[in-house]
Amino acid sequence: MSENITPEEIIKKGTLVFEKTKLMTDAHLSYCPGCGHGVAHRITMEVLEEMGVGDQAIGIAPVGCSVLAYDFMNIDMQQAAHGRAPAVATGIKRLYPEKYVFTYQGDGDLAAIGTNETIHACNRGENIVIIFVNNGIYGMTGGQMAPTTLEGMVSSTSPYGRDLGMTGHPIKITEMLAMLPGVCYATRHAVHKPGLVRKTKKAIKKAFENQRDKKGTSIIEIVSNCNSGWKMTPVKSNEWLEENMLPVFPLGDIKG
Amino acid sequence: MSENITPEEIIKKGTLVFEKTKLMTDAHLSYCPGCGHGVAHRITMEVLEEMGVGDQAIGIAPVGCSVLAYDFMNIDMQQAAHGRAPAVATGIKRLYPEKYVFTYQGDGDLAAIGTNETIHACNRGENIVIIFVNNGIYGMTGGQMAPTTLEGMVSSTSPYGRDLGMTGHPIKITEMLAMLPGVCYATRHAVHKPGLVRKTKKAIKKAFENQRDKKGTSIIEIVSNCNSGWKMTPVKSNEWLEENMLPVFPLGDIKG
Amino acid sequence: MEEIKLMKGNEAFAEAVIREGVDAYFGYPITPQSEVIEYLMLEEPYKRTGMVVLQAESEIGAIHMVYGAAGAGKKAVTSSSSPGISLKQEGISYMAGSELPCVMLNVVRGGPGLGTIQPSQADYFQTVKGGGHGDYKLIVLAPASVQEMADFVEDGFKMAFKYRTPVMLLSDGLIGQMMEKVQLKPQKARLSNEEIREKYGSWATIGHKPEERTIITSLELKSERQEKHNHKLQAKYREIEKKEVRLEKFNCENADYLLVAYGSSARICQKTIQLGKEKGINIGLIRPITLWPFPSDEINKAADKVKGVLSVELSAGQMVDDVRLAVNGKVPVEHYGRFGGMIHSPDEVLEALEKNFIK
Amino acid sequence: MEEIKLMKGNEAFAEAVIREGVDAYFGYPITPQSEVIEYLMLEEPYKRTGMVVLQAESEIGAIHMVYGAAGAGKKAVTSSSSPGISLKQEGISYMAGSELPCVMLNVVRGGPGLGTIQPSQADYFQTVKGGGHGDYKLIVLAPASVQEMADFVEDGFKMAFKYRTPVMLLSDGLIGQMMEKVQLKPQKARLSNEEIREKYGSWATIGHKPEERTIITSLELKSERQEKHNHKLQAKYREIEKKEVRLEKFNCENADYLLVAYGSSARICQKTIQLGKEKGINIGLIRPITLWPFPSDEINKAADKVKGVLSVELSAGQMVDDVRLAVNGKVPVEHYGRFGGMIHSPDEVLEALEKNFIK
Amino acid sequence: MAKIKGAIVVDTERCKGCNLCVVACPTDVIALNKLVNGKGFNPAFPENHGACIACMSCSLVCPDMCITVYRYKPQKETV
Amino acid sequence: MAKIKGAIVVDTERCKGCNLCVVACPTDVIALNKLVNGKGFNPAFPENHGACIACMSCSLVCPDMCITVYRYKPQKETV
Amino acid sequence: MTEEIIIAGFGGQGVLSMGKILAYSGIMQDQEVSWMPSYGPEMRGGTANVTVILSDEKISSPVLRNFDTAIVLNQPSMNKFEETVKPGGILLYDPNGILHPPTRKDIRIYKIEGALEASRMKSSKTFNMIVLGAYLKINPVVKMENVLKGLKKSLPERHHHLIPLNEEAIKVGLEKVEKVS
Amino acid sequence: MTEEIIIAGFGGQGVLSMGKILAYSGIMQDQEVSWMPSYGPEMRGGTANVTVILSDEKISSPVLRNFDTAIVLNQPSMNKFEETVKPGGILLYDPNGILHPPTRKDIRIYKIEGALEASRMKSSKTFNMIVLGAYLKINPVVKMENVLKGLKKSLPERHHHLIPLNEEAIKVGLEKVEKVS
Ligand SMILES: Cc1ncc(C[n+]2csc(CCOP(=O)(O)OP(=O)(O)O)c2C)c(N)n1
Ligand SMILES: Cc1ncc(C[n+]2csc(CCOP(=O)(O)OP(=O)(O)O)c2C)c(N)n1
Ligand code: SF4
Ligand code: SF4
Ligand code: SF4
Ligand code: SF4
Ligand code: SF4
Ligand code: SF4
Ligand SMILES: [Mg+2]
Ligand SMILES: [Mg+2]
Repeated sequence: MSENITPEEIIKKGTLVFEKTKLMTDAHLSYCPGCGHGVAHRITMEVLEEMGVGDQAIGIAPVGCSVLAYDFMNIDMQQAAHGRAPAVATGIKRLYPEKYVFTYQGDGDLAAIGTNETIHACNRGENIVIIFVNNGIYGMTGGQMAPTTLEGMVSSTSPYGRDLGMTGHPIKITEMLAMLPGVCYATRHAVHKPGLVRKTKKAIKKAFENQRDKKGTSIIEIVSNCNSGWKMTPVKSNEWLEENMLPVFPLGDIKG
Repeated sequence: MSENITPEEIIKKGTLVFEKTKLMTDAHLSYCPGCGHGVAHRITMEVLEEMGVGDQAIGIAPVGCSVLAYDFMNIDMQQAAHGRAPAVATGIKRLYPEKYVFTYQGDGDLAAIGTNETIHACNRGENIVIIFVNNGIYGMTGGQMAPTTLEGMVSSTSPYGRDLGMTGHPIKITEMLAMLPGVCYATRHAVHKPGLVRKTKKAIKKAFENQRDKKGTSIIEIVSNCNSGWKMTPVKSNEWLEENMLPVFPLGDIKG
Repeated sequence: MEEIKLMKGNEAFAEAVIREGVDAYFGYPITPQSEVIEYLMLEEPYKRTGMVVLQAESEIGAIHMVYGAAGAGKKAVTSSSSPGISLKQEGISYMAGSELPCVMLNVVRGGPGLGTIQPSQADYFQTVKGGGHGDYKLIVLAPASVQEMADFVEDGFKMAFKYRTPVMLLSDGLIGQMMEKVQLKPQKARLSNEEIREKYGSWATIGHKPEERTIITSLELKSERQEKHNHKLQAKYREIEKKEVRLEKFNCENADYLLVAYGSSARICQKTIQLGKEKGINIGLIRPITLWPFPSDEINKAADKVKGVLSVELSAGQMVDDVRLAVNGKVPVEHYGRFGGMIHSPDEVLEALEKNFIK
Repeated sequence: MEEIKLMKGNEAFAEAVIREGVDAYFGYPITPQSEVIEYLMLEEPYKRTGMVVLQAESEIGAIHMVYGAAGAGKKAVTSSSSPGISLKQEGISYMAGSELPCVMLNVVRGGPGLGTIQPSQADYFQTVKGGGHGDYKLIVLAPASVQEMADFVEDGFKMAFKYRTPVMLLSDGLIGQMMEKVQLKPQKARLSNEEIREKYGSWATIGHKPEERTIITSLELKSERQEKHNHKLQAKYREIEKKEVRLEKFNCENADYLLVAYGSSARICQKTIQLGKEKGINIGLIRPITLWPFPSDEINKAADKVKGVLSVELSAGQMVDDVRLAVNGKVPVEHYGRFGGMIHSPDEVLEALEKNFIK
Repeated sequence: MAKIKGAIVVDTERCKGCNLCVVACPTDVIALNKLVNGKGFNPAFPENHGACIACMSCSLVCPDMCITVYRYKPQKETV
Repeated sequence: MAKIKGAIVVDTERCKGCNLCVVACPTDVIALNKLVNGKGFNPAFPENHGACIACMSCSLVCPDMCITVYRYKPQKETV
Repeated sequence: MTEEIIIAGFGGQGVLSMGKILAYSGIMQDQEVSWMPSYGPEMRGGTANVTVILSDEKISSPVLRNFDTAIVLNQPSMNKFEETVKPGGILLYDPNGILHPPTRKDIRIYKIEGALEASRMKSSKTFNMIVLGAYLKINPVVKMENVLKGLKKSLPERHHHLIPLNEEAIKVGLEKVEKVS
Repeated sequence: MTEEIIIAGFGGQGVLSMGKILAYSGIMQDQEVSWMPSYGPEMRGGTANVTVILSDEKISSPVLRNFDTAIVLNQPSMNKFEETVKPGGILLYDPNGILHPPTRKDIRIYKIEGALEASRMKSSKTFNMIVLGAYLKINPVVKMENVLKGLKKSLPERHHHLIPLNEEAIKVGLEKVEKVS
């Protein structure tokens, strides 16, 4: 069948088909092993690289595990106060309508403390991209309950499982945002399997193209894991995600 | 035909069919002539009186023209910071689950600065009633644009008419809230005609009954006028409301 | 008295909150104080005492839930750390203006901005001078041990209800995160709604007939009346200044130099006194326990007998203003302190003292 | 120079903002300063200069929009009144921590809480000492006339960009609402994006290649580095204290008594000087124009020649702390002022002076 | 059939002359007074009182709770 | 048909041994090393390198961007 | 010369703009001026008033307790401001709606039938200019030419066609003002 | 007597709970104790350490720069804490993963093959107790009976069945600790 070429030879002679994008720095990510933030970072930067607009992009890091996104995304970035990234993005984008402005936010940041800023940026149809990493928990502060925490799910502030009667249902904020005319694109994805990573990247690309074409707000929700917060191995947490998160937060386009 | 009785005699001999409820104080309302807040106040108090729970009710006044609601509603009341009434109500209701707790809020209060508190109280399904008076403007501060201001509508901060491209569409917050499982009842009404007043009162009654029956959050949106802010006579403003507000904010039950 | 336990400051605070018979805790997670709500959730106080524990959507949500509960005569608590406390400033000003009692905890971290999560005392100005708008004061208690993180809950509520005013415990990441021995008070019963009606029914919104109804508000559009209300607040503050000053003195009798330090810095300074002794330098320490009301009189008196006063804080110099105001020019007053999350060591303090006043 | 106009303080501020070539205004309505955004909207500066004017969803939204714009090297402005400013405290601390330039306006009303919409100076502590968390300072300019409401926009931006630090104009309902003559500067051009890249590209997030990229942040998890950052801030603050103090003196040469007052209170006190003359009492007035950096040295010097110093504020006594710190015990320092929205009259001030130091 | 008759009492000092009751009244009972009240408003009054049918429309829409309504149902009636 | 072959290079110092690439690889190329790296993790390595088909699954799911993938498509092939 | 004036009435009577025209007139003759309104939640039943100061010197406090002149246009304002007129000062009022006329003996009291004259002129908008005319008759603090210049300045361009009407209204006021005591 | 100890290693090695047991043991023999952890964003690659002080007197500062004893369980901690041991003090370390063993001459250095012994005991959870045992052999700051009491106190009731295993681990540590220099 095929010629008997060694891996070493392939590395020398073959085509390079995948390597770290230059729009990610060389710094080692500060995330826990297997944390989905890494993939979400990478594909966002890959999209900007492929569009050739890395030097025209301004990213907003949230407060959450990805607060240090600016250490890893090799572009201009601002660190926003907890929940306020969409307001910060508004401030930038209104003054630089030609730049590519995006926020990168967790579920605590976007759907708890930052709900107001999120909704009103979307309602104004700010021409920005929101990358929303929903891991159903406050990762950075040690695994407290988020508004997106599932029913019965254990967290450090729901140690006996989230009780809907006491704290309400996991909020489907992306569905709510999709109702707003200012939002041109709302979609939910995941990054724990190769195929899903490819799809998510496509969605991110579409979002930035929307921005280029001045269509309004695009929101990409990425359902992700938090191994530390969920207290599972990375592999286990991805299985758990598939079985438990996805039924509540089904993947696919919600709008646009 | 009927006997020839004078009005004076009717007043003496007839049945009293309408008078100011005792749950409104005797103080003259501080609202502008014809302002819908007065009717909304009155029917809320009438419901509490009819249910016989005035002395078990705790109301939350917002920041807005109805900030002084506590001067007029003859029950225990707290004045909440701008937008925070649902949080204040949460604090009370969680500790007095048997009391009747409600917020009374304007559109600036509920749908601009207070969006976060509103959404999360509703998402938790706080067992409270929210009376939401949407007059499409910031009345108290002199008629600035609200998130609910209509397209092209003139306000002191949209002097050439609201420009959707610049400030987004009028937000339909009640529809958004209706998506939340914690909300058991979401409905939109008006009070500028006698029949509508009757219907709105019924809705308010249903809302308080929901609270009694521990069903979750009920929200009654009342589309109302702001003669001062709109710079129209009361009669004209009610006509304008009918023609312009209602197509965007159609009356009727949204949920429950 | 109960048995001795080993607890974190944050946990001791949380346990003391339950035992105080507090009705509700509302909070939002933030390092280095998330253990407060985590401990409460784990302990299920709603089973132990019926206490409500709710994770709010934000710090702003939390403070206004406290406002609601306090306005209804309940004992309510919130806690946070620096950025979260900044967000609560409007609410705190409202609580002070509406004269509502509550106990709040700030486990301070280094700022400004997102800063660092390490210990700091750089929120002194915000807490003691006025982070929110308008003329108001918070009673500020500064615990210096895990034991005090527990004890000041009761002390705080006593004052909060006596004066109908919010009380802040100003702690920091060091006191919040460290474990020490702590002896907890026995469980107090929560007040029943009838007891609340009895005690606070005259002002709290607990449901009344129209004739007796109560209103919680800080609004007064008529300036004459607003001024009157402000005078009432000021009179209350003068009374608190007269009655509630608390401090601790160490080695003050024959000291040549005086350190003034609170909370974790005061602990470090105690070791400096020892180091000083070893070097033949006689150092006293005044530790304000109440940062407001500030122990100005005692510091003023102490200043008569020393050659210099050093305000030692984990900040770029904030309390030093109050120390200077107290000393009023009698002797030089200087500031020393590491900040931005760094903690000075006892010998660094000694060195600073020597540099400022001796060498 | 342009022709003389009659304008409200708030309007003069807004017009000066346009003429300064400001890039963006973000704000949320609140009395007594809603005229700022109303004037801007009416003037359509997006047509005049391309300036962005956006009504935010809240004060918190507004300050973080300013953060974003400032972080991208733009001149951004926000304004509010007391409760709204309290809500901005976290954002302000972030701006200081991230070293971002901007000009903010607080048209103070009476507090605490919802208070009253009438003029007040009770946000001095919040503004000057630190409303937000952490060790930071705002440059604070206190306009005392409609003219200064306009002029300080330019002055503020000069300092804001020179030191990369937020600047606050501390005004009040009186200055904001009154009309006076004002002479406006001619229109400045807004900086082009190229000019911004040239001037601020080294720190502003305006889109860069990876090698040159810029980051705006106030986070530094390593305490050593956070402390270093704090030292950098403190060094900047020392420099500002050295270079930027501004004040105005009235009748100070041979005065027996000294008033210290800022903003609207300083205007009232000018009339008190006249009233004093009529009674044979020789009164001087120092009006701090910068509240931080505070004119401590000048006040200290002036204190050598007088028998007493009265700090006259529309508050229960806040700036008086800084006056006392400046005087450092040389002569008695007292406070006088109406508050809660009330305004003292010149004769009330005179009376207070007599009561404190003469009778 | 017994035709219901009605009468209203307007608290003229509360009234702000907004005219809403005037517009709401199906039988044109109400008008605004030419004279102003203590607040400077032209208050409503039952100009055409006899036409009142106690439908309460006026009182329902009155934001200031100025109107009290009485109803009279004749006891006996020839059909 | 020319069967595509592949090879990967793992940056073992970046690797956190999360095992996601191991699970993602359709041809079981990757395993975790028994020895820890400088960060204390057991890094991934191509244990069964010859099986690699350059599908990039591993590199796509690797959160730490440790894996570089090369592809080789034989030029000539007997059908 | 310093003239300290309070103008007070209902919202909608043109109190603030009358003050503004006065202030602008002062500017036209190179005086220092200040204009300080009462402000509050819109409408909701209060009175509106404005303090105007015209002076040859720099104005210190724009807020005053006592006035050289009070122009009073409704009863609540009468109740509040009659007593604030300095002895020897001026009180000018429109008797329409005034139930309790002023009683002080130590001040000069004038009246102007502003509402009446305005309705005669068939334009309620002229009301405040009639009152202004009355005031200028009693106390010509600003020259008529400067008033006209002030008018022009304070009116937006698109309203300049109304200037003649306003001028006429001022003249009516000049003529119709009456001394009461 | 005052003993100031730093225990440092990777998160997950049981550093904090080892400190806690030590502190509880001190309490059992009526000492003053303090336990001060490093704290930071969870995981994300840092080391964990805790300062434990046992003293017969009241403890002033819980934060120290120098220690009587350093118990070091990984290389980064070795880099950081070797130099913080007071002259004459103790450095105890687990050589597993240590590339650069300590070099100081003025302190007493011991090692314990904690990881190795734990894997021999077939329970990685015993690791920290083995190290604790080693430390107590070198410096018996707390009596064994108090350690057992401390263990009991610091473990939640539902884990009390693990006490015998822990006891055994401590004994292993007592036996296996070796003096290096
Ligand atoms: C005002 C404020 N409140 C709270 C915090 C503490 N805090 C930091 S991150 C975080 C939650 C992060 O959760 P999420 O947004 O879901 O991000 P993740 O870490 O899960 O990616 C919180 C509450 C803060 N830094 N600032
Ligand atoms: C924190 C804060 N921001 C702003 C304000 C000013 N303010 C008072 S009422 C109001 C808007 C009220 O509008 P709405 O809620 O629609 O009530 P309405 O007056 O129309 O009934 C605003 C912005 C305030 N008091 N507090
Ligand atoms: S704590 Fe959770 S979200 Fe944060 S880096 Fe670790 S796994 Fe990822
Ligand atoms: S301003 Fe508008 S909302 Fe407020 S009282 Fe007047 S009419 Fe009603
Ligand atoms: S009750 Fe009906 S008929 Fe009678 S006045 Fe009122 S609206 Fe008219
Ligand atoms: S509706 Fe009420 S306030 Fe309006 S005119 Fe009629 S009676 Fe008067
Ligand atoms: S490229 Fe595909 S086949 Fe090759 S190692 Fe990676 S996942 Fe396995
Ligand atoms: S996915 Fe990446 S980090 Fe995880 S084991 Fe594989 S190479 Fe290592
Ligand atoms: Mg999360
Ligand atoms: Mg409104």
